Amino acid sequence: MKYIIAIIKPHRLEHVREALAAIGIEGMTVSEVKGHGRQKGHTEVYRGAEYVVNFLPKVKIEVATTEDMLDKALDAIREAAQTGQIGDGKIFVLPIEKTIRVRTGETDHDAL
Amino acid sequence: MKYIIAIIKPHRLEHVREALAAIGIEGMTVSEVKGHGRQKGHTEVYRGAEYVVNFLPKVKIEVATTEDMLDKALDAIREAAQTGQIGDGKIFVLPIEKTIRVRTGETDHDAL
Amino acid sequence: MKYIIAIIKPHRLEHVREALAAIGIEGMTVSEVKGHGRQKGHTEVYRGAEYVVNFLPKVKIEVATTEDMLDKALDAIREAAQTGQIGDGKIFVLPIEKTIRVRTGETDHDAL
Amino acid sequence: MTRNPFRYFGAALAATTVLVVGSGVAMAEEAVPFDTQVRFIFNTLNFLLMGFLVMWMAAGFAMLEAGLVRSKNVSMQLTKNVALYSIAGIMFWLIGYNLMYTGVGDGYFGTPMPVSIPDPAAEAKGLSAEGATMYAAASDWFFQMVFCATTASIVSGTLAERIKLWPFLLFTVVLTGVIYPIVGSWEWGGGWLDKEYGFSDFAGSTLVHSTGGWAALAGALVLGPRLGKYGKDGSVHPIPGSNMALATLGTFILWLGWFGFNGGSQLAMDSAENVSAIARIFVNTNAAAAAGAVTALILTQLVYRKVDITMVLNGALAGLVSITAEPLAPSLPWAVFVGAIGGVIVMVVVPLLDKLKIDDVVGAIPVHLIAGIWGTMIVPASNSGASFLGQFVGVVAVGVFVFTVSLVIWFILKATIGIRVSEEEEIMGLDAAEIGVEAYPEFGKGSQAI
Amino acid sequence: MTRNPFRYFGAALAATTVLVVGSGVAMAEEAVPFDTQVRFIFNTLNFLLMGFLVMWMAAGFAMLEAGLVRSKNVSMQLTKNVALYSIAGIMFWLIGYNLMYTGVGDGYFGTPMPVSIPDPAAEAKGLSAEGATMYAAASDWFFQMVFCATTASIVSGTLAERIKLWPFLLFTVVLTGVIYPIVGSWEWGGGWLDKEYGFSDFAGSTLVHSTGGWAALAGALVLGPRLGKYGKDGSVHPIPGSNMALATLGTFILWLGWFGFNGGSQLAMDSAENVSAIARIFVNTNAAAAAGAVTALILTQLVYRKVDITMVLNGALAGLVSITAEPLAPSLPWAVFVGAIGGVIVMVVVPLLDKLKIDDVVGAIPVHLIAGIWGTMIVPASNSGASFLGQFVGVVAVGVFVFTVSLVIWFILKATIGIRVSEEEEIMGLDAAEIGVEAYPEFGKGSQAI
Amino acid sequence: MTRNPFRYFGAALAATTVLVVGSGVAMAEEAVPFDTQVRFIFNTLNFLLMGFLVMWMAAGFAMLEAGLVRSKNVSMQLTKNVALYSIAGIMFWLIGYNLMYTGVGDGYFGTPMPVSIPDPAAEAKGLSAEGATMYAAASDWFFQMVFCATTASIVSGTLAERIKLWPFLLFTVVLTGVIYPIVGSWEWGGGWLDKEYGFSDFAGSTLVHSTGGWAALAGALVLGPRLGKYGKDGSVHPIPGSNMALATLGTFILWLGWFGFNGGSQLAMDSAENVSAIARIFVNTNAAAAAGAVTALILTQLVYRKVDITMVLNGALAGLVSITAEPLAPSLPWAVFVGAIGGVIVMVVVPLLDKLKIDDVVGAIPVHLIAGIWGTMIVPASNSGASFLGQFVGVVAVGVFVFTVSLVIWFILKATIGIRVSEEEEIMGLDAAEIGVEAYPEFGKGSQAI
Ligand SMILES: Nc1ncnc2c1ncn2[C@@H]1O[C@H](COP(=O)(O)OP(=O)(O)O)[C@@H](O)[C@H]1O
Ligand SMILES: Nc1ncnc2c1ncn2[C@@H]1O[C@H](COP(=O)(O)OP(=O)(O)O)[C@@H](O)[C@H]1O
Ligand SMILES: Nc1ncnc2c1ncn2[C@@H]1O[C@H](COP(=O)(O)OP(=O)(O)O)[C@@H](O)[C@H]1O
Repeated sequence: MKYIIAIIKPHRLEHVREALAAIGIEGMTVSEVKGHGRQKGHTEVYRGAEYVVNFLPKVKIEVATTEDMLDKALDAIREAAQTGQIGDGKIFVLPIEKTIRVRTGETDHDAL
Repeated sequence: MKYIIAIIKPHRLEHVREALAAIGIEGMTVSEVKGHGRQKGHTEVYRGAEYVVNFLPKVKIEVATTEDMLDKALDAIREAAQTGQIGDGKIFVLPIEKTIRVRTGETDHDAL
Repeated sequence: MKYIIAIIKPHRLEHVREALAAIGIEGMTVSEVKGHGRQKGHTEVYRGAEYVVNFLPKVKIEVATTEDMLDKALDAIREAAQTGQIGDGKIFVLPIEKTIRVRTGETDHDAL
Repeated sequence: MTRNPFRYFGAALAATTVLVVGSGVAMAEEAVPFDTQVRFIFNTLNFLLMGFLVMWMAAGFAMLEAGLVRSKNVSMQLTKNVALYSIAGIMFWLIGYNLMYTGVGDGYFGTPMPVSIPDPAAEAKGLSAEGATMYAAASDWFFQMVFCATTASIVSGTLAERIKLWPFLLFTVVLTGVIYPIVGSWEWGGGWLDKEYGFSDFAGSTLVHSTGGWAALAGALVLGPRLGKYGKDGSVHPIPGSNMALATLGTFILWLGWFGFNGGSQLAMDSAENVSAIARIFVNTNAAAAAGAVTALILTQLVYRKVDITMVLNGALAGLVSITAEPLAPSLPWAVFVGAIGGVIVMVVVPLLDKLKIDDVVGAIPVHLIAGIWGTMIVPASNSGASFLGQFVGVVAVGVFVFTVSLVIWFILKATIGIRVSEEEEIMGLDAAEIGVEAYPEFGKGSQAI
Repeated sequence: MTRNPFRYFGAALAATTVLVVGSGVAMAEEAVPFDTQVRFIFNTLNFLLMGFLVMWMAAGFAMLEAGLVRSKNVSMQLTKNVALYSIAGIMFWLIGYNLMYTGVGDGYFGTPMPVSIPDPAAEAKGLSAEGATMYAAASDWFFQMVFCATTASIVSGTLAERIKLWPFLLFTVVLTGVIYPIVGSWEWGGGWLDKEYGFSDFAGSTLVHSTGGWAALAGALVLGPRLGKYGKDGSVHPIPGSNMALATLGTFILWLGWFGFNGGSQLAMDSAENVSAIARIFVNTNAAAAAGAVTALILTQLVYRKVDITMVLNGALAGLVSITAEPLAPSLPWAVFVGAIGGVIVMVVVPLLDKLKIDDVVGAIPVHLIAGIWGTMIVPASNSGASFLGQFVGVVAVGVFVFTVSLVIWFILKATIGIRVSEEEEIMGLDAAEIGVEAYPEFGKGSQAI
Repeated sequence: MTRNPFRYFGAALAATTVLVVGSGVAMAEEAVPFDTQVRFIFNTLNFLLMGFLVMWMAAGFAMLEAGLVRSKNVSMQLTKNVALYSIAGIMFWLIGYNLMYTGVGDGYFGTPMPVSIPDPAAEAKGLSAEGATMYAAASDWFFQMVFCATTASIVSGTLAERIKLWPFLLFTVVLTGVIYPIVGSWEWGGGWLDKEYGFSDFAGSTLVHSTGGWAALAGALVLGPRLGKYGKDGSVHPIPGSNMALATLGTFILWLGWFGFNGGSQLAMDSAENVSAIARIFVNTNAAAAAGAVTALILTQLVYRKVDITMVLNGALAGLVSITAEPLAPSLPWAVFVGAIGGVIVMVVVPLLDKLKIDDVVGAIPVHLIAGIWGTMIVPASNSGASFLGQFVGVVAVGVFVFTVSLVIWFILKATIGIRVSEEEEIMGLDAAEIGVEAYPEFGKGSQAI
């Protein structure tokens, strides 16, 4: 099983959710994060003094998935999240050693 | 060392913290997340128009632990988080390659 | 590729960002989290009744990096985040199997 | 209808003519002397001015309560406050006012029937008649109505975060249409408490605040505490309010409104003595509030080593409630003393209620009920017209009546439609369960926060 | 300048002397009788008192709108509200007031020129002259100005979350300096609508509220809906407001201010009849608001199974707008009825606009435009001085004029400097795009939230 | 005590009788002529009405400051504002008022002793005596007290986010009990500044606003800037305020309250001239605020390419402070000019203070101190009764006195109990360190946010 961590632009979340649903993936966990990277922060003025906003709002999506679904999932996310503009984000895939469903105690494949 | 990521219902957090403390695990990091899965979101009406709330509030608990404590920790979390209702959440176990305590620079086992 | 997860004190974030920038690492994702560990929460009184604040505000930094940069990155984070006081936090290193840049579809090394 | 600078000019001239002519020959019998009109204007203005300040207290309660509940219950709390003010306005028209004031004699209640507002021209003309009231009936109704609404506001805070909307509103219907008017008739309506016991409650420490407080206490007992507030071991788990800025704003609004509440209760502003009395009431009211706040400030620092802002806010309000039974007679230092004890009451009663496992979310019971009793009982110390016995009878009578009737109504509501949301709904929050509109959807656990 | 307790003593004495002497021999020609002065004081006080209540409505609109937009657009909404109130104050001085009131005759507009405020001593002295106005000119200007500002406030809510700041402010300049004054001149300025049709609009259901509403509607059509509000399939995607506590606070402020809005529109308080009328207006105003709120409360529960607090707030406001055309004549039950229909209007029109894909962020069109029309058309039912035809002509004339002119101006603005932010800016939020100061930087997606 | 519609009827009749009879034979010596009473009522009403508007400014400062600090310091800021208003109320009773107004002669201060409020009946009766003051003493005290509280409010904003609670409150005790009353005695108490220099400060640009500003400046210098505000390289790191909705609400409250602040400072409303003056003051006050806001709006756009809402709010307030020294004499365009310069001052002084590393969290120094000086110095341009020299002496005298005394007190506090929280506490936030109640526990870093 794989753990997909995708950092995307906030307004693409709905697209990504739909794209994943389209290939049968419903389960996911999302959170508000701040990103820093190539996409530069902007300079603001507050009460006459400048400051740089270094971190931009992003959304992090976490999806645990089986190996066989992995590539489909990655493609779905990438396509749905892409705007072509800098700052579109990254997708990381990490290995999962074990998965458990809290409600039933089922593990791994059955737990999703 | 293993990295446990548990997605649970928010009001179970206190139980889980106590359950982990009972087996000697104090260290953990938690955050607010939103979950999507089998548990369906609800339909709301705002100013006469319906909308679906797709993502439900969940809490994510992250615990780094040693191999020997892993199963105990998983059981503790699962039991404490379980309500038996849909949406109780998932537990994922990922491998950790290195752990460092920032304050002292100790690593791995000593870092916890 | 490695996935660094660092839990640090919130007011050290700016130092860490600068330290990473100094060694050429710009990309990172951060989020607000709550931590529990050796550093004890404090007891508060609200309307005449005591309660314990168990979870303290921390910041989580996530950095995907190449193997060759790993040690430098870990050192940079550790040094910048360290105050020497209890509760300085932890750094965890997890393996990454794949990295994708959403905008271009580039993978792994090129995706950073 | 024109509204330009010259429109009024004509009217003014015309009126002047009437008055001038009126003091002449032909129309002499009709014309109301200008001095009489001035007195009528001042008294009516007093009711309108002080009345809108008291109306504004509805916003104060709304903000205070919205600030002291958790964010998942804020929309509900706001809805209840808008609704209860609206309901009070309707019920006090439909039956409340006349139940309180018409045909009470020296008895126990008046005649429940709708109020009708006289035609201004007729009312003005009637001023020359003997025994004419010297203020506009509409202004009196308005002033009395906002007091009725205040009573209902008190209840809503105590029962927050677990009561269902509609049973609460049904209770409000009864409270504003029946319970408060009946209690009010005993004293302000000239009923038995006034006639037989010389009970003295200038602006309503007992009639308004304790009445609200007793109804709230009855509700809290029937409803039970919020989930998780009290541990099985007797431990108390505080549930911090979500927004101290709103709570403070609410308190400032109430403080401001209280000048109208107490000052307007002089009921007349048409003589130097009356307006001087109103001014003195303003000063005493402010002094008591300040003393209550400072007392709670110092005591929380001494006892808890930190200043609890919610207790300071409660302290100010308890000071205000304490002085409400007699804001005119006290000297300034006495007003400070009366208010300061209000602050002490908050410090003592808030933890006491927790020991009794009575869950009062915003502290309405110490602030309105207990400080209301204190304020009423201490009246004889500054006002020789009041007696300790009379005050005691009033406090007890109101307590027994309001508490009993409220208890019965809460039980009936519980037994029929139920008064408490399900455990699941309580955890999820009343906003999602009953209102469907989150107060802060983009913050914290809000549905738009991603 | 001294201000101690004895300072005034001298002045008072002096004044007394003048008056006493004035009624004597030598100065007889100069002295203004005290009764005349009292009338002048009451009328001026009416404008000042009611005026500051209406001024306070500016804060009400600001809070209501800040609560009903998303957090990323809150600073913008606040900025617009502070700015529009300021601009109204300047434009209504520069040209608006005189365009509305000076030299209208029975025509279509007056003379656009700056207002100048008379010297108090001269004005007071002039009171003895025949035909003197019986209130301070400055107080009248103040009272009229805050009405002008209200009109502008209405527009800002509808167009929220997508309009650029400066085009909005330019429109405000025209609205407060030209459009509103012209419409006002027709009726309150004594122009054709007043003279020829006996149009009756006591406090401005049409002249203020519908005017604002028509301007908002024109803007909404030219501007288009917010991104993502309407799906291509005709679906409606609600965009929840960020802060219900602010929205409720804003509504309470407006409710309070409305006593000044309607009560002050009696324009005089110098007789028993006038103040009695004001009192009656207070009661009717409150009744209509309460009825609007309760109606929306009940209807949302019945129709949607949950109570939508934003609709309840809109319901109260629609009740207020409905009664504004005639708050004096109705009996209390009739006021309840008029207000309740306001609540129904909100329930019907809010979803209707969505069907028409007209994106009205805060519900200003149902509340101000449609309820304003309703309130105006129903006047003849309680006020026999008004005719159905006259009301109809007024409603249509105002509608055609304001809507057309607004449309033209919005189009000109669109074609020249553009009125809408870019898609990217809309997604990012107007605060980041144009204000540069986030409303809540530490919460949600705020830049300081890490 | 009855309160029913018929209660007053009796009293009214009785009073009428007294008055009628009083103008007859037997009681002639006792009766106060009704006209005198009317004057007394109007003047007292002026103080009460305008006084409650100024009291409301306490809420305005609280909201403004709560909005401009970070969320971790909001409860502290709110606590300070409630506490300082309460303390001002107590200190101005205990010693302040008489220190300011009693026995000042043409000297430097009066007699510090508690105020006592006269009995209304006695005060009313005394009206027939020669030299009687023509307003209720209590109303005067109330009006003066809220001015004193305003002075203290100004200090709290500048020193936010790093000062300890108790030293701040101790300073407030001295400021409201001693410093402000002494300065006030020089001018409003009829002391040397008034007598010898004809200093003119209608409503307190210098006496209230600059006094607060100087005390704040001294505090800021002794206290030092917030951690992280200024880099070692001279860079400035802005620290955005947490809630622009509250800051805007606070500004609207202050704007509203200022009508009372300036209007009430006419000190009398008992003649056509006085009320006309009050009306003119309302108009000028509003114009200056509007001009200050619009100026800052335009300038921030031009200079920074975005409109900074905090500067617009500061601009409105600076406009208000600027016109406060002379809100009556200016023509409307002159009021606009005076206010607009207030807006310019904000634009210039805010960054200037940062260059000097003086950390003024809310901009109180530009708004209250510098605009206060500007407003005072420009008085002679519209009021020929004032001289440039007299104004200069007043500004300098107040500045030297308040700044020096404040500096000494701040140093004493620093040397004894310390005035600044530890670095650790400052990072953690003052709410956790000293109040123990978070303002927004469920949002952002709040302890209940999980
Ligand atoms: N090395 C990294 N580790 C973790 N997150 C990263 C890393 N690099 C970028 N990110 C995340 O991806 C987001 C987008 O990256 P950025 O370099 O700005 O643009 P792009 O995705 O177009 O290359 C960042 O805001 C950050 O949240
Ligand atoms: N594949 C997944 N990857 C990541 N998180 C998931 C996944 N599936 C579920 N979750 C998380 O677990 C929560 C509960 O899952 P759900 O399917 O609703 O119920 P259950 O846990 O009872 O199976 C979701 O809200 C989501 O946060
Ligand atoms: N086992 C763990 N798993 C995940 N996070 C941990 C773990 N232990 C500690 N943390 C995080 O690190 C933070 C600091 O840890 P703590 O034990 O308090 O101090 P120190 O870092 O000085 O050892 C905690 O607040 C928590 O967020």
